Amino acid sequence: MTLLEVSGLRVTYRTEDGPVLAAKDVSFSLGRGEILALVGESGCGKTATAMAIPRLLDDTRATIGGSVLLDGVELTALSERRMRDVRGKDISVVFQEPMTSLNPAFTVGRQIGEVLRQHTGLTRRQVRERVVELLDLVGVPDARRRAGSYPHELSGGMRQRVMIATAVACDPKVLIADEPTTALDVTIQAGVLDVIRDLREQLGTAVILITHDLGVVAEVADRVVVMYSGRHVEHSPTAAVFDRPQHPYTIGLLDALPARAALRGGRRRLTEIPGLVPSPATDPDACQFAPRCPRATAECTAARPALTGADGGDGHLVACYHPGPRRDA
Amino acid sequence: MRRRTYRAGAATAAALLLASCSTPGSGSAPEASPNTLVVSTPTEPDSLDPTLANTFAARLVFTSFCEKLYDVDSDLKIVPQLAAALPRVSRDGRTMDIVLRRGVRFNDGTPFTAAAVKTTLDRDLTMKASARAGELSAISRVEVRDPTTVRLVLKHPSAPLLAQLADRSGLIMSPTALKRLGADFGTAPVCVGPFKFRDRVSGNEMDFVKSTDYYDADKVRLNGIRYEFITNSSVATANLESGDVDAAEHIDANDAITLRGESGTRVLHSDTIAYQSISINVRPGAGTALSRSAGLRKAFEMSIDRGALNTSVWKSQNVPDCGPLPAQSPLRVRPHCTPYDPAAARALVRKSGVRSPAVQLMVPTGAATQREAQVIQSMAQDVGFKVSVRPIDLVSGLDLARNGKFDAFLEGWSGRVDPDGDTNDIITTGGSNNFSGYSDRTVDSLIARAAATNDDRQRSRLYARAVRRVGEQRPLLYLYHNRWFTGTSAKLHGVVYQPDGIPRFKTAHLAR
Amino acid sequence: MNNAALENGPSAAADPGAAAPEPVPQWRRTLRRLLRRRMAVAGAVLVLLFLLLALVGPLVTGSQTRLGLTHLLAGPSGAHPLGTDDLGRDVLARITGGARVSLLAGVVSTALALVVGVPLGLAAGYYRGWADSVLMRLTDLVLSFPYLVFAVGMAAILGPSLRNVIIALAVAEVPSVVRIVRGETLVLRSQDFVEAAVADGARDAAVMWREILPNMTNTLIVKATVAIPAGILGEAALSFLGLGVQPPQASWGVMLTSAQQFLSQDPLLAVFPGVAIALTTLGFNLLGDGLRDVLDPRELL
Amino acid sequence: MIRYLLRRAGTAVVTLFLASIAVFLGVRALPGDPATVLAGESPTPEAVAAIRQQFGLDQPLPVQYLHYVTQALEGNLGSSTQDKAPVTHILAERLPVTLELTVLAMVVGIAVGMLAGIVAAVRRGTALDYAANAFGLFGLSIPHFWLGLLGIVVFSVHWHVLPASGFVGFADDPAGNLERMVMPVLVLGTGLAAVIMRQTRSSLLGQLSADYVRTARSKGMSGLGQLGHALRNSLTTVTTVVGLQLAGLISGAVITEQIFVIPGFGKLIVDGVSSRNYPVIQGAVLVTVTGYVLVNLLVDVAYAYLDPRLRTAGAPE
Repeated sequence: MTLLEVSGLRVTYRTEDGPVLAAKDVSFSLGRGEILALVGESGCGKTATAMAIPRLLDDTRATIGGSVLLDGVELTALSERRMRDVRGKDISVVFQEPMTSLNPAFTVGRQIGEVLRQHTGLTRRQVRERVVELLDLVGVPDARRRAGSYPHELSGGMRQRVMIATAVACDPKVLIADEPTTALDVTIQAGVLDVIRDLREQLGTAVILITHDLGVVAEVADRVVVMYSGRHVEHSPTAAVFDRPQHPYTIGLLDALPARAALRGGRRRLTEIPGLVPSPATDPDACQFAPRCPRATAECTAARPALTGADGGDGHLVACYHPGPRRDA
Repeated sequence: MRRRTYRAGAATAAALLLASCSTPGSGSAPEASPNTLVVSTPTEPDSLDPTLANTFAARLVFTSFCEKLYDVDSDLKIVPQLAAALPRVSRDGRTMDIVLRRGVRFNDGTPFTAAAVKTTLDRDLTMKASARAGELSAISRVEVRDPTTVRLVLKHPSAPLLAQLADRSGLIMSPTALKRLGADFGTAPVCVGPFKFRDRVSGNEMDFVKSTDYYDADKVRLNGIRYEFITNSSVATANLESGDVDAAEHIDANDAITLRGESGTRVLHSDTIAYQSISINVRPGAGTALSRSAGLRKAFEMSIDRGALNTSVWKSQNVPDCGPLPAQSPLRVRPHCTPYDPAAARALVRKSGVRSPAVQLMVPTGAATQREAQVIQSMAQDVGFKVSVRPIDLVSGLDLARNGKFDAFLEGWSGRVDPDGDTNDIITTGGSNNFSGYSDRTVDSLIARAAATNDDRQRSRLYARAVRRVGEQRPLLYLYHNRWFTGTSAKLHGVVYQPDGIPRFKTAHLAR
Repeated sequence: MNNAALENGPSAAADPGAAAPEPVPQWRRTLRRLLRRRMAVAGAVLVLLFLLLALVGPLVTGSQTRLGLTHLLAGPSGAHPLGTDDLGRDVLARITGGARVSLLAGVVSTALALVVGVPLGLAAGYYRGWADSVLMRLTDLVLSFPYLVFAVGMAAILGPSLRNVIIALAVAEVPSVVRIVRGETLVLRSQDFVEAAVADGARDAAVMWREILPNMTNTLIVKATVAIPAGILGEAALSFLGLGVQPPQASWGVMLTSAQQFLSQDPLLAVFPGVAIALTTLGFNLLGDGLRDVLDPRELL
Repeated sequence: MIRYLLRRAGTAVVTLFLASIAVFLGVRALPGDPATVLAGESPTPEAVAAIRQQFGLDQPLPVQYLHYVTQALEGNLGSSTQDKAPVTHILAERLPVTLELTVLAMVVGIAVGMLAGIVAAVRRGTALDYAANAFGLFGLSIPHFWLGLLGIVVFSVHWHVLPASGFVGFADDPAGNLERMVMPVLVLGTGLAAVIMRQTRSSLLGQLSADYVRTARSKGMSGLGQLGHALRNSLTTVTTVVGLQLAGLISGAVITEQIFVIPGFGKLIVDGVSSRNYPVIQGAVLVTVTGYVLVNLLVDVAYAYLDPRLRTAGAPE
């Protein structure tokens, strides 16, 4: 049975200039120990979708629709009180900015211990020991001393490891990582990704990885969901999305990568996807990529394409009337 | 009027006027023992050492614990207190024999003798920074004729000396206490008096308790007196109404009127010897419009309606006058007053050739005086003067006045029993309180001759001529004599309120 | 593995919907956001009223100094809409006269404090080192002196007057101006554009004046909207203690002092000046809050 | 940490030293001096000179200053020119009065201010927030001496609930003391509470939207837990504001003492200036400055404790 079943997830924000639809009917599932990547440009709703699962959005302005089943439990129906028992225990989160995501006034050890005190009955001494273990687990050198230091005394990479240690402290079922490496130097990124992969191996923690970096996807993710303007446009195993991208938008994304362009030889200007991302306030019954899609036909603007199985099988789905690999020369 | 003591606070005008305020009256300071009179006075006395004391506030407190050789009655006549009778003065006026009361003891039980009087007077004459030396300057030496008679040998006949012995120079100190405390006598003073000093909390209050050694102890019906220092008259009135104090000395006119309307309180008043005046700088180099032209000074005086000033600012409580001597003074001759005549004043101003002559009226800070200054300002401006009011911190004002750095100064004098005290040193050349820098040989000689004779008829004629001359030259404009008020609780009886503005509580008692 | 062009998204072809508006000048945008804040508008109205009262008022109402010895402490009447004070003067005239005094006290003392405080703050923040610590000690010293004691002393030396009150208030305000400007300068000093100006060989004064100062105008504006009401309250307090304005000129503080003596006979006398002070300072505070929100770059939507 | 505090203590001493010079010279700049006051109603030049000599005022200024400082260091602040009582004794009597007023006002100010600030921030946009804001504006705009006046008119004149003035030692009559302290403390505390409320609200709002609070929420912390995180960080800005406000509190106390006739430091200094009582003015102002400097040191210590970045990365100067 799949660990996490998200179906028809809708997230709308109330703003002064009218409602903004951050996520529109997003559905996907996550198996135990599986790493799923949510990919898309900035503002495509990937973070909103992920954060809606543990309901970490701003309650005063965001409303969440659709269903989120975790091990058969419908999270959207839980009261805020009950939800608090899920956050940090069953679902935990690692944020993008390690510099500001830790409280500067408390020691690192105390902030990790906090989640343990919240959800487990461990004594103070046991919590201290567990914290040291966790720091070792995520690769923080000299863990016992580091536990007593303050966030500003650690490097960006170290802080992200502390965040991860905090997230996995209670051995959660799902870890949501919101662009965990974006704020780090390239050299440090690899280290953090290794940690996430090792955790999946050792603890069997399922991970939802939010990123706009296809390189990260290729390296760590098992499956991929490509999002465009709040909608999922393509689901596929990682390998399949790179070898046989079905949705024109996915194809456009991949073509824009300089490395791949070089593979195809010749010195040419990098291809780009023409046009602008549509305004999030609109949700027409049409394929919102149509205006920028080389394959757009009347069909595309008439009705929204449903998510259908692509030819490669094994769960490769695409929401397009003219899916398929690149046809042009 | 030199009520220096009442302007102690530069920032006055603080609290409010309460209609009626019967708050649960727990005593304001630590619970006073029963049958102890709680009296509020506006300012805190400086030192309680008779030789050094200067402030009027000290005189208010001395009456309770330190009696004098002589005192003043309600008609300003000098009556014996520690002396048995008025002094016998030799025909040439150069010796004065004082016979003392018998069987009197100081509050420390030691006997009150002629030797004690000599010790006190010698100390007043010789001690460094003594405030009494000037007042007793006529004495060349003090002799003890016998245990109850003191002879004062004078350098020259001096009529005002007797009045001085009815003031602070008459306070007699216990020699044993003097030997014990020396210069610190003021911290624990011992004299002859209905009450004796018990304790002093600086800035807050002073406690006195009934003295068993006092010769008139049977007339004293209070167990003690506590003086509390409440600068603001309105607050003192409030405390009186709330029962926190039994008497409030020297309250403002409008507070007195409020109290009259109250059932639980009574108001005693006394037309005192103090007067309010405007000193005008007439020094040659003063460079002000008023200093250059006697005509303008006359116009300035004629622009002031003393009656209207009295009604608007003082609720017609004071006694308008244009001379220094109080109404009760036996030596007083009614001075010729310049009438209030704005038309004539305007003519004089035009005649002076100075277009809207400028006058800067310097005023010590204080709500009542500020209002008074503004009324004078508006009256003078009606006749063509351009008056600016300059409020100033009292000590700075006196400093500027003494150095002649002023134009007009609204400042009076707390007054003295003997006319010499109201004239000498004020209108005589070089006097320390002669702010205007007025110097007139005739006036100087008149005052000197008046001080040197004991013939009252001749003294009053001499003072009258001096006052008339000052009235013509106008270095000083007299406005009114002050009526002072003491509010008391309705239960308080037997308080004697003399024209020297000092209420006596010797025979006071609180009805149950 | 780099993440190339994906991050900034395609540009070029114009999206049909959004016609690029021509750039709106900064101050008009600030004004529009300010107007959206109801409280700030209320504040602005109150301040305008106060300015009107101060500038035009005295011309409209009668003389604030003419005495009316016949009708003391009279209640509101036709001739005297707000009644008369303890010397029969028209209270309305004195309120308008007082407004002018308060305006002067508030604005001039703030201006003076800025004129003195800004250069000192710039110097302290820019040069740091011994200059900084000397200035800091001086500001500490002035801050540690209760400004009232300073005012009492000055009133004793020079005689109480509006000029002395303004000086005393300005001196009391300088330390906080110095501290704020210094704080901003320290931050701005380490910014790249300042380093660049220094690298270009610009003289220190030029760097401070043209590079650093313009970047703290918002903070200074907000500081001014706080300092002006503080100045108004300060003047009223000092006049209340008899250290302020010379009679017969009226100041709200002086009016309160004289009203105090007649509280039981005519309580209204104490109400009008108090209300005038409160409304004026409220106006500035509301305006100040609005400006602070609008000018604060980090202001959330 | 210790090095940081020692440096601050050093600056405090310098400030105190500068203050002693400033008040020493300032007082002598006043026209007239104790001698002119004490020489009484008809001062003769000799009497004035004698008094001046008695107080050592005739000596050159540096000599007087050195004498004053050496005496002061030995705890002898000279004696009042008015009633010859030792200044230390007078200050000892008056200090508890002003201390009680300012400390109570501070406690009320901080308690009410922070509570209102927290409620306004947590319940942003609700009626509570508007009420707290209204209170803040009220506190800032109403001149506190007028507030005192109105208080007296209402509570003393009409309802006779509270005494209008005067002061009673707490030891002597606790009920009477507190009864007389209610209004002055409220009058003085309101302004402080308003400023602290606004500061707490704005800094807390900033902190509540910080990332680490979102992290706390993601760890399953309750609203209260998240508030704890945010509050801890906003305390630093609040403490600095409290430090700054305390200087104003002392001046405010002077006015409040004047209204309610409380024989505290304010009245002592104001009366001292009018009677040119050099030793008392110098003593009182120095104690006030010491008080201010001590408070600032406390604020620095609190600052360093609250913000760990200071402890390791040097002073926030």
